[in-house]
Amino acid sequence: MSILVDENTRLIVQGITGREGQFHTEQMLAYGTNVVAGVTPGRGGQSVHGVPVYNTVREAAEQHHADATVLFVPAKYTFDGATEAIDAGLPLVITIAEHVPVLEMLQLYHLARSRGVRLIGPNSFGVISPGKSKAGFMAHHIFSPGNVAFLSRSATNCYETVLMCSQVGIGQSTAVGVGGDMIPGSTFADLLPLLQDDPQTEVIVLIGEIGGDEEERAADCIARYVTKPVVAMIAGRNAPPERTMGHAGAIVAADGTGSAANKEAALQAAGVHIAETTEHIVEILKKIKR
Amino acid sequence: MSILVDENTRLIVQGITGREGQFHTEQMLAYGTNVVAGVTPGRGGQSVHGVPVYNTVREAAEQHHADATVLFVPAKYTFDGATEAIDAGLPLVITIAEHVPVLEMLQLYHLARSRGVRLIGPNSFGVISPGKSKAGFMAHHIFSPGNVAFLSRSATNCYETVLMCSQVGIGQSTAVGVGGDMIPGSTFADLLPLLQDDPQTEVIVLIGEIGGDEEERAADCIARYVTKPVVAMIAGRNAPPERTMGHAGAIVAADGTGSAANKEAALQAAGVHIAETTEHIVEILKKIKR
Amino acid sequence: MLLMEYLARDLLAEKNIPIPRGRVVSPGETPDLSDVRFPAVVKAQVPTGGRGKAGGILPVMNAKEAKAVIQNILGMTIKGFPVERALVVEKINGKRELYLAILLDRGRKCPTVIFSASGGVEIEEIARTKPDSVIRAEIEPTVGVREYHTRYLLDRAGLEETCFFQFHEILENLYRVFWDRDCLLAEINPLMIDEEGNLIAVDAKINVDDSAMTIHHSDLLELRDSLERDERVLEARKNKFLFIPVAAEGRITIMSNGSGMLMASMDALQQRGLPARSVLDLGGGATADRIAKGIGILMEQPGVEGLFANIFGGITRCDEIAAGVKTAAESLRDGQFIVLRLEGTNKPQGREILQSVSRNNVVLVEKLSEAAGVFAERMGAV
Amino acid sequence: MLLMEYLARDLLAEKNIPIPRGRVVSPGETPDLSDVRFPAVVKAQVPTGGRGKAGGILPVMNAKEAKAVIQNILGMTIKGFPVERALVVEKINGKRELYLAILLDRGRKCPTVIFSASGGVEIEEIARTKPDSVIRAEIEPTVGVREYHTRYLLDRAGLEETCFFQFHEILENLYRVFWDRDCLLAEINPLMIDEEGNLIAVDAKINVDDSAMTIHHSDLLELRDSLERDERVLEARKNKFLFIPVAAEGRITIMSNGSGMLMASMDALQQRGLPARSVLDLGGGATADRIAKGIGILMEQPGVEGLFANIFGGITRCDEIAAGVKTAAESLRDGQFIVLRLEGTNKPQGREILQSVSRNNVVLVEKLSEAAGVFAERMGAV
Repeated sequence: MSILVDENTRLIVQGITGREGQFHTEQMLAYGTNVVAGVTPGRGGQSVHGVPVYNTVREAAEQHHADATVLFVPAKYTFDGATEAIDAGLPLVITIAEHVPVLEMLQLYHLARSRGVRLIGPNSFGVISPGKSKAGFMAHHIFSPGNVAFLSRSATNCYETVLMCSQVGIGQSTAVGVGGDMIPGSTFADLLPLLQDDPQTEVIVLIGEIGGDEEERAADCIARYVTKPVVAMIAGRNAPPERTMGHAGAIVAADGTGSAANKEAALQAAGVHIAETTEHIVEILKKIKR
Repeated sequence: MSILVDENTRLIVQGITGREGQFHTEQMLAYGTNVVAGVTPGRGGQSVHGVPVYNTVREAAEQHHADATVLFVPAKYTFDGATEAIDAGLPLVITIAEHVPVLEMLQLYHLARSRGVRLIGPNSFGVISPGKSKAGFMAHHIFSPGNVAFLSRSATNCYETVLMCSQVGIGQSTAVGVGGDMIPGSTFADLLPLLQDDPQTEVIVLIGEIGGDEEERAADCIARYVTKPVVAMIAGRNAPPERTMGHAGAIVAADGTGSAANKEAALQAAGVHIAETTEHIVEILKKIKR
Repeated sequence: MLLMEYLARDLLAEKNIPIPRGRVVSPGETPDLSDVRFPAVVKAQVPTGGRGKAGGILPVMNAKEAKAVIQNILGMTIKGFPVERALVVEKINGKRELYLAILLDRGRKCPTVIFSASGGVEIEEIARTKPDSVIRAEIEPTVGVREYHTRYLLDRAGLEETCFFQFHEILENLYRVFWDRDCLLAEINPLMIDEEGNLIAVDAKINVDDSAMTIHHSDLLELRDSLERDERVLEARKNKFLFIPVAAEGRITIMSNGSGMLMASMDALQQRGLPARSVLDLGGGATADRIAKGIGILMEQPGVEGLFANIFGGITRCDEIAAGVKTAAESLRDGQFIVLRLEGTNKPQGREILQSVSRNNVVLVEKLSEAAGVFAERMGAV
Repeated sequence: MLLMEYLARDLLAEKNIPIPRGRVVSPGETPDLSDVRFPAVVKAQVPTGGRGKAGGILPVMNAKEAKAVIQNILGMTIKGFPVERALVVEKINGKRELYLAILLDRGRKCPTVIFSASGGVEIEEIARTKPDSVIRAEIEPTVGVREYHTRYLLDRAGLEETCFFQFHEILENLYRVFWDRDCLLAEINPLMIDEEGNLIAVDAKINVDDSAMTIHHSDLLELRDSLERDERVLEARKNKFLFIPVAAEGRITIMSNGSGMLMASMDALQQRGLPARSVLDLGGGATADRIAKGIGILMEQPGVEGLFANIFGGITRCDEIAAGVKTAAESLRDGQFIVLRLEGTNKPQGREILQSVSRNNVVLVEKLSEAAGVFAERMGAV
């Protein structure tokens, strides 16, 4: 099993003719991903590493029965690219770019939900199910197949942990970059039930950050639905405090929401193992696996 | 059982201080409906037939743990009233008024869905579960408790049929006025699965009309999910043909969608009993019940 | 309401969609054609299709010729509609005729674009014989028209590089017409590619949602009433009823408080060989005086003998109906009669009122089939 | 970007929200106060809170007094920020101070109104001690602000009949500021009810989403850069990096290609008693020359001894990083060093490039804990 992507995934790459699109299409193909088509407006008819390019997502999707897309397009085209993909009926849309305007993501978040589309990102490394398929730009050589699932707001911390895991023989079922933005297309709480139901996944690692309440909501979800062991780390204890949200920010954060301490307490109360560093995550995983 | 409303429903009446609101609140109370609160902006603190009135739906809902609302407000206030109710978190919103602008209904349709709200109407008599509760303006004395469920685009044709049924001892589980407008908040296909799952309902009656494709979609839904017997009537065989949708109308209706013949054929193919008149519905029901 | 061409043009122009230059001329008016370019076309403005075949669209070479043709066209009657306005527009020499419409898609609950690279009067035929040449694209109402819609439409139609930005702007603006004006349909046919490669909306058909018009577009509402020639429709509208003429040969009329029952009543009487002259939908919650008024509108039509008033009161109350029927019955012509079926809210109060109806021209029945019997008997139908 | 009061005022005025009349004065400028009504208030414009307590807000009775106070305030430094502008506004005599803000609610994924009938500088204290006095209402983004929001807010605050329509208009317009200007926060505090019963936005705080600013609001983008006084921030921005000053006493700096790893690196070194002077986020996909530039920005700071470059390449490639580090290493001051941790995409190519680094000031490590050890050893930390 694994979640979101696997060997059967038929992937479209939007922005396939760009610098990053070309490079990572090659990488994804090398990893074994079934990249069935690419899209770049005005480049229909060309091909990139043997992958046919179309002018529109709908045509690419219809011609190749695609069921997922990854957007290698700049932030300013993410809204258009994602709405096009949602409108074309693709059930999984993965956005990579950082600096997507927050209110555009807000609209995409609700649109995806109302259409029953799973939206991942933005500001995400994508999704990888090691040994099967990857849709994104993660350095795949550090991954190895196994039973630990990763959901991470940070790409780099996830890589860090995954590398150490692979080095000690702890493989991964699926790793999802939920992305570091204020409004992620899918949150920890959205994805946790999928992992709970995934037979391959035995342990779940959450890599969170200060700010927002995704970790608090994840804790709530774990307490209710998740019986598999969960390990979590919250980055940013020593980051300078955010002082840009005025009195309103202080009012809504009056209950402590958003701080590392609050997140860790909420997760701990839900039975989650709290790690202080990425190395600590690996130590805990070793104990659990033993 | 029954669906949508029953003896436990805690109902709000929006527009309770208006002519229709007052009259039908009295009627609903007389029928045994648990009308817990009313809403009319600027009339908070008053009461109507002993029901306390609030300025906002949210306050009424919070104070009385309401779980449904019926809007006795004019068409021009339906959009505001319905969004207020959806925003207040009420899971069932019933709109009565006719002549609600179609594009406003379009927005409400999608909003309700994205919020997980069941929206009934507009241009609907409401919902009645005979002997338990009613939320709407239907003449309740013609109804009697039983096992036949009604979904009707037309109020009057539904009454007609229900009256004849009650006279021959065929009672009703729930009757829902899905409403006669171009964009109903809930369609036949949305409600059929509820009836299929309702233990009290044994037979389902659909009263449709020419135009649109709700009956065709209902046929599709019935073929897939509904095992209970269904009887349907399509009103309007002899209505003058609609000639207002230009070439586009002809193009989209090129497959026959919207005509009485097409609807009947689709339903028949799904195993539905087709009635030609309301009296014919009753005859078929008698045979089924025998 | 379906807007005639000259009004539909105005709505397009309001949102900056290019249309041919032209002028509207009414009877008696001395047409000022100084800003019309020739050759031009004179087009009869009537609320029906097929005016070309009826001789209502004629080419003219100059102003003098135009004036003669205008006079001629303004004297015509097309499919029963007297021509009250003529539109003179410059003739567009096109390289290609496209078809572009935005329609309310009832099934999918969203606006949908319908596009074809083969527009013009034969579009329905083309859609039938070559369905693949008609391209559809849904518009997500919370997002609106985006460039990918245009790309998909042009790409699929094989017009990929044809005036992309012009087309996109027209699509965006047509969507603004559709949305801002609460349309059920906004259709441009043909959307012409002229000799310079520019797009221009040569003819248009727009249907505005009447409910929305009442609430949001008072300008169109006034227009609608100023254009309506049927006094009965206007009178009904004033009373918030819907009056629909049906069969010119009909000797009966039907009134009900909801379109479903109205349709069912029509069906039942039609089966007995009794087509309705016209029908009237009271809508919900009519009061006695308005009901009497509604009956008057139906029964004043010459040659109408009977009225079937089929009422099942929900929000409409039987006592109000009964009082209205009682009043109306006083004014019936000799030989006219009302068959009344009364059920629902406040039925006992209604029946009590009816007991005091003095003249013997109101027949009370209990159900639809019984009503049909009364009509068959009185009028010698099947 | 958090806008200072005088800019936030402009955005409110742009959407017709009433604000006190006033003028902005810069150093050296001869202030024209002819359209300022007195008594007035002179307010220092600094990108920080607490300026009242710091003496940055002073009342003045007339133009003469105002000019003297302006001179005085323009010479001040508040919490390290030199006052570059003074705002002179008419003093509003209010009957009551309200608090009104629209905030991006990250959890619920919608804009949320925060309202209190007790506004003013003590609002946070009030929120803490009387949480019920702070009222929240979500706004459905596809629908926007409706009258029921206003009704709920005023009703719950016990202000039901207080200037309903004025308040509603301000709420609608504040939402337009929030939405049209891509805000994370649009806050009016106090929203004053003046002696005539009119509402006026006496002070405002607006935070605009930087990502949206870059794409949609070039006017604000230019403004942001014109206001920034930290050359390093500007230089980093030019290269699309994010430079954040952290601890003035820090002797090391940190660079990474993602905020998560940056934070983890800070945490790890902080635990060893090594706070960072400043940190730099390369973002994704940086090229060699830009990377060298980024290292320069960090290392040119006086007193900085070491850089921890913690890179885990995904979309950022290790060969680009290595080439950048190699270039930057040439320009380091004596005694300065770089601890480089290099993983991910194209790692072998990166390591190959590093083998040719000539000077001995680049230490290659394999993991975070090892890096911390190198710093501890070299800098004598815990």
